[in-house]
Amino acid sequence: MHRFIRFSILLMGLFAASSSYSADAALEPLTTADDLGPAIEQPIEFPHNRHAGLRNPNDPSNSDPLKGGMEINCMYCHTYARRGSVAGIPPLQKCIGCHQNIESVRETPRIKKLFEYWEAKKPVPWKKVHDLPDFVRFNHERHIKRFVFQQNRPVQEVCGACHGDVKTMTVARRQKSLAMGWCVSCHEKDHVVAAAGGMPVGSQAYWYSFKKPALNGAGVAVAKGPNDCSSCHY
Amino acid sequence: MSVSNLLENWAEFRHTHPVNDVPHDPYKWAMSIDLDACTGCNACSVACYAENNIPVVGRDKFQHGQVMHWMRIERYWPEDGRDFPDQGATFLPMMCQQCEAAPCETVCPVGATNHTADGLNSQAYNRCVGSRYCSANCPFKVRYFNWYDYPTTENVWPAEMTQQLNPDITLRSKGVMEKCTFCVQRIRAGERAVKNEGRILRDGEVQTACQQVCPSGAITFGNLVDPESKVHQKWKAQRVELNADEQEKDKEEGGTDLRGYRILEELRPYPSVMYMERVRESAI
Amino acid sequence: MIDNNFDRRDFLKVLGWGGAAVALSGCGNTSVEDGKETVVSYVEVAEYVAPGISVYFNSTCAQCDAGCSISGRVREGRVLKLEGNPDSVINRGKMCGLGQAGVQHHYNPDRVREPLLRSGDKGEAITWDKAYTLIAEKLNGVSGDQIDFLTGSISGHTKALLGNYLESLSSKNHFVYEAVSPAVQRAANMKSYGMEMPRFSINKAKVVLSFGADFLGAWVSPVHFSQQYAEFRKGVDGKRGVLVQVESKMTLTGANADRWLAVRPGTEGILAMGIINALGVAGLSMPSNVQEAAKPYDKERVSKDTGVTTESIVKLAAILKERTPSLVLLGSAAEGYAHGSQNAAAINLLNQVLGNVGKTLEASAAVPFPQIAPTMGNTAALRMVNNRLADGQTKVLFTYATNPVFTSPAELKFKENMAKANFRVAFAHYLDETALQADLVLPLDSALEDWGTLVAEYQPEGVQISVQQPLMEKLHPETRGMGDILLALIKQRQPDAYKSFDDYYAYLRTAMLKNKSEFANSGMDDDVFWNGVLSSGIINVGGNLNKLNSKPDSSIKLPAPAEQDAKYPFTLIPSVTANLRDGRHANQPWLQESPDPLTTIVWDSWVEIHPKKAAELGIVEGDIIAVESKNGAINAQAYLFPGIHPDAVSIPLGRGHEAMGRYAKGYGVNPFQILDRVFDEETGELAMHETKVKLSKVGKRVIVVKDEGFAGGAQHGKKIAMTKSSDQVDLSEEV
Amino acid sequence: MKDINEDIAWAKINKDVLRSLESPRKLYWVIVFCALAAFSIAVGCEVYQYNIGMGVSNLNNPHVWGLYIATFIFWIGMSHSGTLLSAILHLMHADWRKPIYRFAEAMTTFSLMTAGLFVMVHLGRLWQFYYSLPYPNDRGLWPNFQSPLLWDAMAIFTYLSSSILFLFVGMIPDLAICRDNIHSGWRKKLYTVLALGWEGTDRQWRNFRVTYLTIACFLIPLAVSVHSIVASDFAMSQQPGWHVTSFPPYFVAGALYSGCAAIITLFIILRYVFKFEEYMTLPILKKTVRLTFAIAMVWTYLNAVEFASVWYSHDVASKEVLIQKATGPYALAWWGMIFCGSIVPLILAFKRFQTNIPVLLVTSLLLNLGMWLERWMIVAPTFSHGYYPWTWDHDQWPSWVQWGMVFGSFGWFTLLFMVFCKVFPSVSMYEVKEMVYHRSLASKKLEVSGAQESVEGAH
Repeated sequence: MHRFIRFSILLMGLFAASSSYSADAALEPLTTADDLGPAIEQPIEFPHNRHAGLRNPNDPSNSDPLKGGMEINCMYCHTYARRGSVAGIPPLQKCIGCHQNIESVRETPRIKKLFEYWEAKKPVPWKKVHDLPDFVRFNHERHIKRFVFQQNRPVQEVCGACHGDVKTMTVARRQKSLAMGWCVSCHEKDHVVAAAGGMPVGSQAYWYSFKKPALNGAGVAVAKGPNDCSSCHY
Repeated sequence: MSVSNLLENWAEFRHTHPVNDVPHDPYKWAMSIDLDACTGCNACSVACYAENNIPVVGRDKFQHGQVMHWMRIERYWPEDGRDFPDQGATFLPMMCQQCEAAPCETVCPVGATNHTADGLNSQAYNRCVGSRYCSANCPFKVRYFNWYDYPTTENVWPAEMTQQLNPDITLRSKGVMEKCTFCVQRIRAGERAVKNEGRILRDGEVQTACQQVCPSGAITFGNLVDPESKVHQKWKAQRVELNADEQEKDKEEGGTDLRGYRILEELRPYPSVMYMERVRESAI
Repeated sequence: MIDNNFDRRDFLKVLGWGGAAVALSGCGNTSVEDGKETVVSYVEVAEYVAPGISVYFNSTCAQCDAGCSISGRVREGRVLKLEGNPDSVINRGKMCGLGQAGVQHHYNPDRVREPLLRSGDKGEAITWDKAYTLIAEKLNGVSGDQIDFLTGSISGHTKALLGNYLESLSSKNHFVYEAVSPAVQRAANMKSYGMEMPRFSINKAKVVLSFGADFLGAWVSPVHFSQQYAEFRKGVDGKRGVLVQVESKMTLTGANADRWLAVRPGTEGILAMGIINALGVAGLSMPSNVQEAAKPYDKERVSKDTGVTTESIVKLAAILKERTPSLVLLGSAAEGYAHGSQNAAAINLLNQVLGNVGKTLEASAAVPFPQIAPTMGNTAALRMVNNRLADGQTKVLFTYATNPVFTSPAELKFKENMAKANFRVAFAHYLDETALQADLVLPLDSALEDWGTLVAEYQPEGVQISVQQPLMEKLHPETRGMGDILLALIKQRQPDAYKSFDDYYAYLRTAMLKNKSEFANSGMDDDVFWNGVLSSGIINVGGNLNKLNSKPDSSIKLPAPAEQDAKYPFTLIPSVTANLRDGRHANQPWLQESPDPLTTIVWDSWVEIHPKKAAELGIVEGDIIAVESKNGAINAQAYLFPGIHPDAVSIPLGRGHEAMGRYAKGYGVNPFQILDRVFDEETGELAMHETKVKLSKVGKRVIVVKDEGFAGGAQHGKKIAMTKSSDQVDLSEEV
Repeated sequence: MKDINEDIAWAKINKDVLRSLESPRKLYWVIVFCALAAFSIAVGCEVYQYNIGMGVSNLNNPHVWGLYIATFIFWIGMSHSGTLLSAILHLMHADWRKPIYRFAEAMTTFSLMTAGLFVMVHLGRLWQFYYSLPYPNDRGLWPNFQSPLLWDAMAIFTYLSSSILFLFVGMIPDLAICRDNIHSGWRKKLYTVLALGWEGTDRQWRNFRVTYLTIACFLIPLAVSVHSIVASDFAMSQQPGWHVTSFPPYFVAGALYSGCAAIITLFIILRYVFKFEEYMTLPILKKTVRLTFAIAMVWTYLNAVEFASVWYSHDVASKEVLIQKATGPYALAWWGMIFCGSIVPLILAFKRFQTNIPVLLVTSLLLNLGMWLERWMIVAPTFSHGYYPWTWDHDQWPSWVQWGMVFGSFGWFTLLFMVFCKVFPSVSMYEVKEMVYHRSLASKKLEVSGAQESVEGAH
């Protein structure tokens, strides 16, 4: 009799503990192991590495595609990221703007294709690589403003937090799970509010949805991201 | 989220109407509707359809009471038993009252509807399982359920009309509950914009679709905790308290010349919408 | 190599069809999905156009003639929503439901998409060139006075161009027809005030006495008046305005009145005289001739004739005398009788007696450019065209922005007469009843894809020319703007005169620039000026005021109220609802589904009967009633409505289409069909309220599809919609 | 007349009961077929509703709940009888329950399974039902622990699992008998596995009794709590006509009531179908009937209490709902409930009817109808007459889809039950033996003490 009861209590305790633990374990840290999305075929196989990749010191002229990139800022092309909810694909105009002056690669198949589109005045039908469900309202502007401008972090690091190290890829490919738990894991962390060299901000009180910044152990003002359902779902 | 985490955040997760030591800050969205100005023209209702991707259900479904109008205009006749309603009718725009202690929130099994810190009664469509308990427990019956998969229903949004849909809002599919959100998409956009400037929204920077369109300006929407805001001043002038369940108006002494009241206040849902009585001329 | 000054239309290109598709999958999918959709991307783009960011363009609402200026929300090249343009003096950033439904007119799935030529009883698609040449063929050999243009109210440069075209055809037969229009009033106003449409300052009045003018619903310029009404309620100096509505069927305005007086149909004029009489009794000084004219209308007699109690007449007179200035409005309800003009005259006389002329009723400004000034329609025009068609004087008939087959009484036999013309061209958005009768249907652009200008008849201050510009690229490549079509047609006649304009846009721009000096300082650079016009969407011109005359004319001959016809005991009141008006917008689902404010009925027609009368006849809600006049019967569901005179029944206009599209066809009935052929004696306008009908149950009962529940308009003691008497409130304390 | 004839040979008992497991008669197949047909209707309806949307059920705003919830409560109610007979009476040592508790217990399990289906069917997004369970997930979300619906889900799961356990444990000795008496085929394998190597040793008997007792004790509060929680779905809401303090006891009483009625029905059917006259005897039936009558009166009383408390309260809205129930569109159903629930049971008060099979059959069916109506009358009228007059009573008559599923659920229940009766002994053999033995002892004036051992030695 008693044994029976003790046993059942033990079982319940075990369940509570294990589920609680596993739930905790389900929370991934900010920088996660990559969770690769499918490789996606694009109309033009755009080489991110060539554009955003680091320069090759031994090759100042930067002639050889295989050796290095141009270190172009992400937001030079994805210019809407700091202005709107979507980062946006640059208008064809922009690609041509540079490439009409780069004779060296003018005859390569990709660039030929590019110019075909341009002459036909048809937008390139790029495929979405990071496509969130329609009930999720992710806003690029806020994240860029928050981490690039206000906290003065390098652009590629900030973008990379969600998009992975794009400068090493050719065609971009999803690197992170982008599942809700993954977003939350970051929103629940304390982030430094403002860093040296960062854009000065007004009254801190109103910066983070209804959670006033607090001082962390080191005496630096830190704050969490918004956590209302209706911040992202409406 | 572990049990420990759950316990930590429970209060926040279950944020209900503020007790005096924890007031809303910096926002508490509220409304004031002047029935004396409202002409019942239905412009607000149409604006709501346009802004919030509300499906037009058609004759048969309307007949079955499956209409989706988040904002409905109710028409009440004077009950004085005369032959003619010779004092006209009274029109009442009725939408989700964004109650501070919302009866719908406590009963939702999955917490799909819960209270945001800025005093909205939010509805996470993708969390909803469609138990419809919230609607069952709503005193105002202002929650609307997607009885069909309207986006794919014939003649609701023919191909051409899909282009009109507002991309800022989720299109609700079969089996989820929906309701007036105080145009949360506009509020959030506004908040984002001013966050970049490190300030809070000023009065009038965010308008709900219904307020924006109302030809007679009967609807006032704004931030109740901002003393500058119209809505704050109106509530103040009518001496309506957000956290009270009986207002000056209902008390014997004073308050007799006030017009502000909240509907079904005696049930203590603490609605965020104040109505102002329609006035009728006594001299004629 | 890239030219950055590309055509403005370029960035109105529709993008992100994916966007729509995305939206449709709603919250169905629950996981991240990659590589399924295409990203919105541009070829070239203006710096201020970015995906995910809305741009607002000002244009003009074409849903009615009030000329509200709108501001359309455009995103990824798609117009999403219409909002009011705050700078417009007409609507000051506000809108009505009808106006907002304009997007559904634009995106309507039932629009005509290419020119259709009748073959048998079907239309076959043809090219525009073919259409134009066809018109040219049909026109040559036809003399000018055999060519008729039947249009709705028209203004702006379209009107100018149309005028030129008619000239080139040496035809003078431009008939402007509106089924629902205050035409009698215009004539009466001309007589009493010296102008057709003076300015009514409701906000300045302390008392507004309206004889069936539904200025909050469908009368003249409702959005503007609604705003004035709001101010009027707040009061001039804390003293809340009083609204008294006199009519036989309660309109939306009547429902908002402090006192609603149910007057026996047709006796509005008598009541007006009665009030003048009462005012005289109360000691208001007035010209002797007026006193004379009003003498026979002592309150007992008036009360007997009109059914309004002597007490209310006295009270009304008292408050009118005490609270000045007041304003007396005259609406369609008073006009729609054989003696409509007389009613109107009497009511205007009351205004003059009260000395409102010049105070709350002020002179309106004249449009400086007659060629673009509005020509407002009336029903007399229809009558004329109909006669011409009947005697075969018309060989070629053009119809534009009007649907006479639907809106004319069956007794006029317009449909049959129309068939007598050799060639019938319809400029149409939908295949409506009239378009179906045409030989050639030319598909028009929607108001949101077309250029144009609109000048409203009612101008609250100065003259506002509202500019209409495309908010997005054409939805259907084969539609054309009315302007472009007219231009093409004119070029057929006078190729050289117009060869400088390659499209209507060019014409419009040039025309505007020609009068630049009128609008702005002439020194201004053309492009600067033009861009200014486009961005503001409106041009305000001073315009000099018309001469307001306030000489009371007391020669009024009001007939005694008509005896009840034993065979047709009821007066049929075809009511005009704010949403559907004369039915041209019936195919816009938002309007069909937004409940009628007073009955909350949707998607259908109904017969309003006073509960007392219904009880006598044993009619209950939902009974299908046959409403029969001398000219036929229509069946509709009964709705017991307290706000109607027991001698009258009312059916709303606008529904009962047999064509037009999926949202209009087969919903409700069309009261136009059974109207009696009675005309106003002076103006020859169709007397809309003179139809006498009888009711009979057909023995069927349906569930009335309406928003209102079982409890109807009752609150069962719950404090929901509360009211207060004005002596218990102090508006001055309010903010 | 005796509850049971105490000189039945134990071998005969085995024989008779085992006979019920042998190849079925035609009637059995007929019943199974009908049940199957009915259930497939329900499946059809659900498939249709799942694809088209909840709208086809004719539910609307504000009538968001309908027959699904009503029938759900009905089936939950049914389940209580089993627990009453097997657990409560077990603790009370009312040994006349012994021949009939087995199928009552089965009834409990199966009606719970049926009720569970209705919860699912009712959901707008059935495919997301798991959101309402507290399971670790990467979103880091929990269900809302404030919601009575959540308590419901948990209570029902617990109740279901434990009553299955109870049913199974109670069957072990009988399964052993089956195992020993059947020599081949899948049944042999099945029983061998399920009998858990039962030998009937003293130790096994001792543990068996402890376990059985424990589960019984555990089950009783559970049974009460389950229906109290179902009641709080309504009582915890704010709506007029639902927000009633006396709902939990009222629901529990109703549950026992409908359960007993169902037992009488099944008692009569089994008795006829399996020829259990000797075990399911009339005196036992009589006792059940009396019990039912008693509970019926309790229910009637609680009903009266509810009306009274509404009537004399100042809650106008609830009063209106009550009036509208009696006079409004639901009047027929409501008076039907009063009639079937409170008037009809009076028949059971008469001795001559207490053993009259046909009368009892009809009566018990009427009682169940009444109880089903009661549940509907709890759910529906509040919607058509809530706090907000504007929304009163749009058209809300359930569509054929709803009716189809309600109808089908009976098929599903019958199906499960019939299968059970053929696979497992629906009368508890070892307990009947006990009963017979005790009775004989009692009549032979022997002291019970010695008897105990010999009983345990029985196998």
